[in-house]
Amino acid sequence: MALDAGWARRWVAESAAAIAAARDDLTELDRQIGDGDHGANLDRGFRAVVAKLEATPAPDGEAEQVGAVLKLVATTLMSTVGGASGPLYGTAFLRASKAASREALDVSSVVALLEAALEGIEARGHATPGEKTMVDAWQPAVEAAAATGGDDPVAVLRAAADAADAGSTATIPLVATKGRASYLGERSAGHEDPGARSTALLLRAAVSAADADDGA
Amino acid sequence: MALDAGWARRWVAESAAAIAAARDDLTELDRQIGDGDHGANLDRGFRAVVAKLEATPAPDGEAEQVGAVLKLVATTLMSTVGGASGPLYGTAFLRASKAASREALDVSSVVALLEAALEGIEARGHATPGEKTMVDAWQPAVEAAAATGGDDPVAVLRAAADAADAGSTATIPLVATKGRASYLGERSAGHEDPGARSTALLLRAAVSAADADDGA
Amino acid sequence: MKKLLDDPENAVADSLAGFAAAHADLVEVRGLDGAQPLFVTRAAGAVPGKVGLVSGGGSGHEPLHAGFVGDGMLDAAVPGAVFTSPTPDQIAPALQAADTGRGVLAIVKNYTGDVLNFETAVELAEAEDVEVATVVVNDDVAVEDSLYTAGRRGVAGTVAVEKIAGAAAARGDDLAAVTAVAQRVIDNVRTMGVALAACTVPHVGKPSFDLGDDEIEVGIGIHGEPGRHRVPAATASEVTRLLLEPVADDLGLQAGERVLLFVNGMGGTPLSELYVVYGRARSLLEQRGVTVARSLVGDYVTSLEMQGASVTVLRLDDELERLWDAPVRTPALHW
Amino acid sequence: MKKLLDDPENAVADSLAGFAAAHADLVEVRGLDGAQPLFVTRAAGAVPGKVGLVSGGGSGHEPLHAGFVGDGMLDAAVPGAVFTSPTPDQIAPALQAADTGRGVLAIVKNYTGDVLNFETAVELAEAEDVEVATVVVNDDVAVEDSLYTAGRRGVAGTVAVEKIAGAAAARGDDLAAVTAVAQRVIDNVRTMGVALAACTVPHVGKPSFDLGDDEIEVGIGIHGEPGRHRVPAATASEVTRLLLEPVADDLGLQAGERVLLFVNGMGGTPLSELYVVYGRARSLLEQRGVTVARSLVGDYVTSLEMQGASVTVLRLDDELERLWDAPVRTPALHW
Ligand SMILES: Nc1ncnc2c1ncn2[C@@H]1O[C@H](COP(=O)(O)OP(=O)(O)O)[C@@H](O)[C@H]1O
Ligand SMILES: Nc1ncnc2c1ncn2[C@@H]1O[C@H](COP(=O)(O)OP(=O)(O)O)[C@@H](O)[C@H]1O
Ligand SMILES: [Mg+2]
Ligand SMILES: [Mg+2]
Ligand SMILES: [Mg+2]
Ligand SMILES: [Mg+2]
Repeated sequence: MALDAGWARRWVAESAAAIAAARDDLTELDRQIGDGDHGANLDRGFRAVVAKLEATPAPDGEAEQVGAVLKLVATTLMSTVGGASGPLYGTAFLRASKAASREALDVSSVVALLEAALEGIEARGHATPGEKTMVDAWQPAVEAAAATGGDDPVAVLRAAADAADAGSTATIPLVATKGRASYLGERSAGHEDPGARSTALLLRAAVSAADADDGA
Repeated sequence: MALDAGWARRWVAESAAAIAAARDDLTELDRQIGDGDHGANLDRGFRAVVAKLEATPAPDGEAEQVGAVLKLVATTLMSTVGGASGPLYGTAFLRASKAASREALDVSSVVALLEAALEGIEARGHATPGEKTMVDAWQPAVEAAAATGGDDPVAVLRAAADAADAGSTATIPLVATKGRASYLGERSAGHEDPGARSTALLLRAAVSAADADDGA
Repeated sequence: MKKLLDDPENAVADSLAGFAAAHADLVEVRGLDGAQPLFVTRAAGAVPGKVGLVSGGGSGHEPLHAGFVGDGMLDAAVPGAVFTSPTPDQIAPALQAADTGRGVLAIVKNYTGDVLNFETAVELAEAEDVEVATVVVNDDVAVEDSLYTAGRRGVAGTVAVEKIAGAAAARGDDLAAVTAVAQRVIDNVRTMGVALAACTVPHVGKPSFDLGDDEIEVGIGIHGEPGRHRVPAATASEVTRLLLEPVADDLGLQAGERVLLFVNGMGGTPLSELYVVYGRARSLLEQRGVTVARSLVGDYVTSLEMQGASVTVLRLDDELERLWDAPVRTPALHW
Repeated sequence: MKKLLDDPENAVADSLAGFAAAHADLVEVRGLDGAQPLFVTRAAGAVPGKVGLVSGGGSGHEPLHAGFVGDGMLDAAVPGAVFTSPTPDQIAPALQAADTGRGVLAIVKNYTGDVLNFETAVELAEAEDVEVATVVVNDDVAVEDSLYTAGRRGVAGTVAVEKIAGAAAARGDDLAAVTAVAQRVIDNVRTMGVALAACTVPHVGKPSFDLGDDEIEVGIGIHGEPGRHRVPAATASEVTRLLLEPVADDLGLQAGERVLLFVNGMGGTPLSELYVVYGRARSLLEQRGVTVARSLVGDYVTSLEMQGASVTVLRLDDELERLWDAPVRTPALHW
């Protein structure tokens, strides 16, 4: 299966479905250490992205670039999510779109896409690993992706998703020093970071989007 | 035992104690069909009356009149209770004090005292029997008192207290057409009127005050 | 019960002490020491040559009435215990303090307790040669008005009576004229309220009524009394209709008329929700061809921390509109 | 959850529609149809020759910010979803609308979301040749300020920043001067808040945190976030001390200084209780030899229907006092 624009569109659809399904769980995580809106924020954003993509069909005749899809994701998230996660995911997808201005992604461009996303978040949020933010899911994902090797880009995605998942779980004991959860100080420990969890869901959706293609 | 000024002062003390003990019950009755303050209103008032009486000892040398004590009760209730019951009880005691301007009450002056109190309430509150107010305790009390006969004024008081008690209980099925409970319309039925209940308590306290003297 | 109070029995005095300190430029609170009767006057005292305006009633409805003492509105306010009318020995000196020789209008909400205590106080003041006229506000359409009941309650419409009568007094009207304009407001104002959750009187310590998780109480008063009926929780549109229709019907509003629309919060409802109700009520009025010419939205006549709101409509004419617009400078109303 | 709302997802727009209708003389709400970005401006538009003032943030804090649009205060306000900062595509056009050539000051509360979205919007507006300066309000002493955290939150002190910067802009100050005075307010204002009961975000449907019947949450923010610590319910005097002392200490208040004391309700607390807290806070300040020269008491920066309050102290000087006193004419602040 190719990680092409069709995959990117399926990624969006799978993401929207995953976020909608996890909306209440994400909200509950954010209720514990934030303000309880992360699920609603992302759900609003990804529903808007789906609508936007439906209204923007692939160009007739010429092949659509992966980056073109991701750029639409970026601008739509930026203008509909709000909160901290809106500009952060927006920047992540914007940088990723630049790294993905091609018709299909190979192993190295998957790694580059993930790296660009992480760099975008770190730059925008002035965050570093260990601060109990979405960076703690993106950073191990990038590391795992880079370490995968081989020539199967989906395997790279899968390694990234697995690592993001583990990274998100690993935020539980951390004390937050960035974002709203930092206001709680020590009381933030013992809860999973909602942004890290949503990151894990989005990367898992990227894998499902590729697998769905596989099965078809 | 004589129903003299000493009795009147004990009546006040017994009333204050009875109201304090029933404060929460009266409040609960008023919460059901009014605004939940009847217990607090009367408790505030009778505590003030007790303080006022302590600060106003019986006149040296000459005998104190029953009416003088009742007048102090009237003015103090009027200036401390507020709400509907303040002016109503205030007027009741004011009229009663006029009917009791003597050193000790005989049967006919007990009846006159109760009649004056009832008339005061009816005049002030424009209320008639059957409207689910304190009138429904005072009115049977007056009737029973007038019907008692004999020459024991305490027996008259006791008959009045018994009738007030029964009269208060008999307010339960009534639909209120006066006072705050009238706002509830049909929903006021099924609850005892708090002012009728406090009337029964006050008349019962008058009997205890006489009995206490008896025992002493 | 959790409240930001010290001794619940002292709640009214403690609150008024803070109020007096915060608004010392506008008001003065007399009798806080307990040695004298408790009431609130303007900081600068009564205005010579002006008809005095006094209102009062139980506490727990803040900013009513003390928050409306000042230029263009009340000269004095008399606060009772929470939800309990004040006593004649508080009211009478307030009436006297408001008098500068042109008489005083007493604005009384229609509750047995308020009416009786004011009645007595007026007698006392008249004995001191103060001329007093009284109007009784009874705007609550939730209660049936009949010769054989205590009649309708006075609720949020009181603000309009106090504002407009205050403006009439400020422009120099005599007692008869101020009384007439106050009565004209009373005749043309109606209100209906709803509670989503009850309130808790400090010295009682438990909610004034019990309401299920998906019930609301329609036709409530402002003393935590239960309402006329209990209905399932509903949308703002549905609830607003339940409030607005009886108000408009009772007023007999006709297409082409102009009104003041006042959505009042009961204390525990966010301003944002009051604006939703306002928007819905306005649409319903517009559907009837009625023009909303003036508006007021906020917590003005509350019931402690009760969650809920009331909708008030006042039929306007040119004069009432001018008097409503006249300058006012009080702690709670200012323009 | 019982609220006076229709569709919870439309709560913000529904409320703003009512707000726009009720205050059409003062404000205009753009984008209610959803076709354009949503923001609030003055009815009469930006004032030529005046520095523009724009603020914004999540909804649910009403009357903040939209209630402060008008003469002497903001030129535009940008409301996000409930407790969620607005997006750059709303903020950027609001900045443009507020600009008449002398530049715009953006007043941002210190939350990651607000800061990031405003940052992006400022870039967009600058690309359209609007000169924008930004100040970040961070008055909440409940949060430790450190280089390694998101820093202190912006809470009730925002009202003072908007009022005083608004007055500076109104008297003709240039962008640098308005920015400097806003920053001076920020440097001299501190707040701390307490919750007695949490609030419920409409589209979430359950309380933002769970609090026992005899616990209170000290050091809360205005987004229903849990606070720094939970303590047993206490009297107003004790609670006020917990709020006032850290505020005064952090400001380093000295005897002889003059301050503005602002007691802010979180939405579900009766005004009467706010006055009790005000009285206690004022006494504590006076014990320190500090003079309370100006006061504000009421619900200005709320957290939906949260029960609770915050205490804000602003160190005054002659100029800040004059700017605070300058006329203001907005839906929520008027003198
Ligand atoms: N400075 C930051 N850098 C990286 N991620 C951050 C930062 N601040 C917050 N986040 C992420 O954003 C998530 C919260 O997003 P969301 O709830 O949508 O926004 P808000 O906190 O404004 O309500 C957090 O769980 C965290 O993962
Ligand atoms: N018009 C009236 N005539 C006689 N009694 C009345 C009248 N109105 C009220 N009451 C009595 O007053 C009682 C309520 O007193 P209280 O609760 O102290 O005052 P409020 O109703 O002002 O809160 C009622 O239970 C009733 O017995
Ligand atoms: Mg959040
Ligand atoms: Mg009562
Ligand atoms: Mg009462
Ligand atoms: Mg948020």
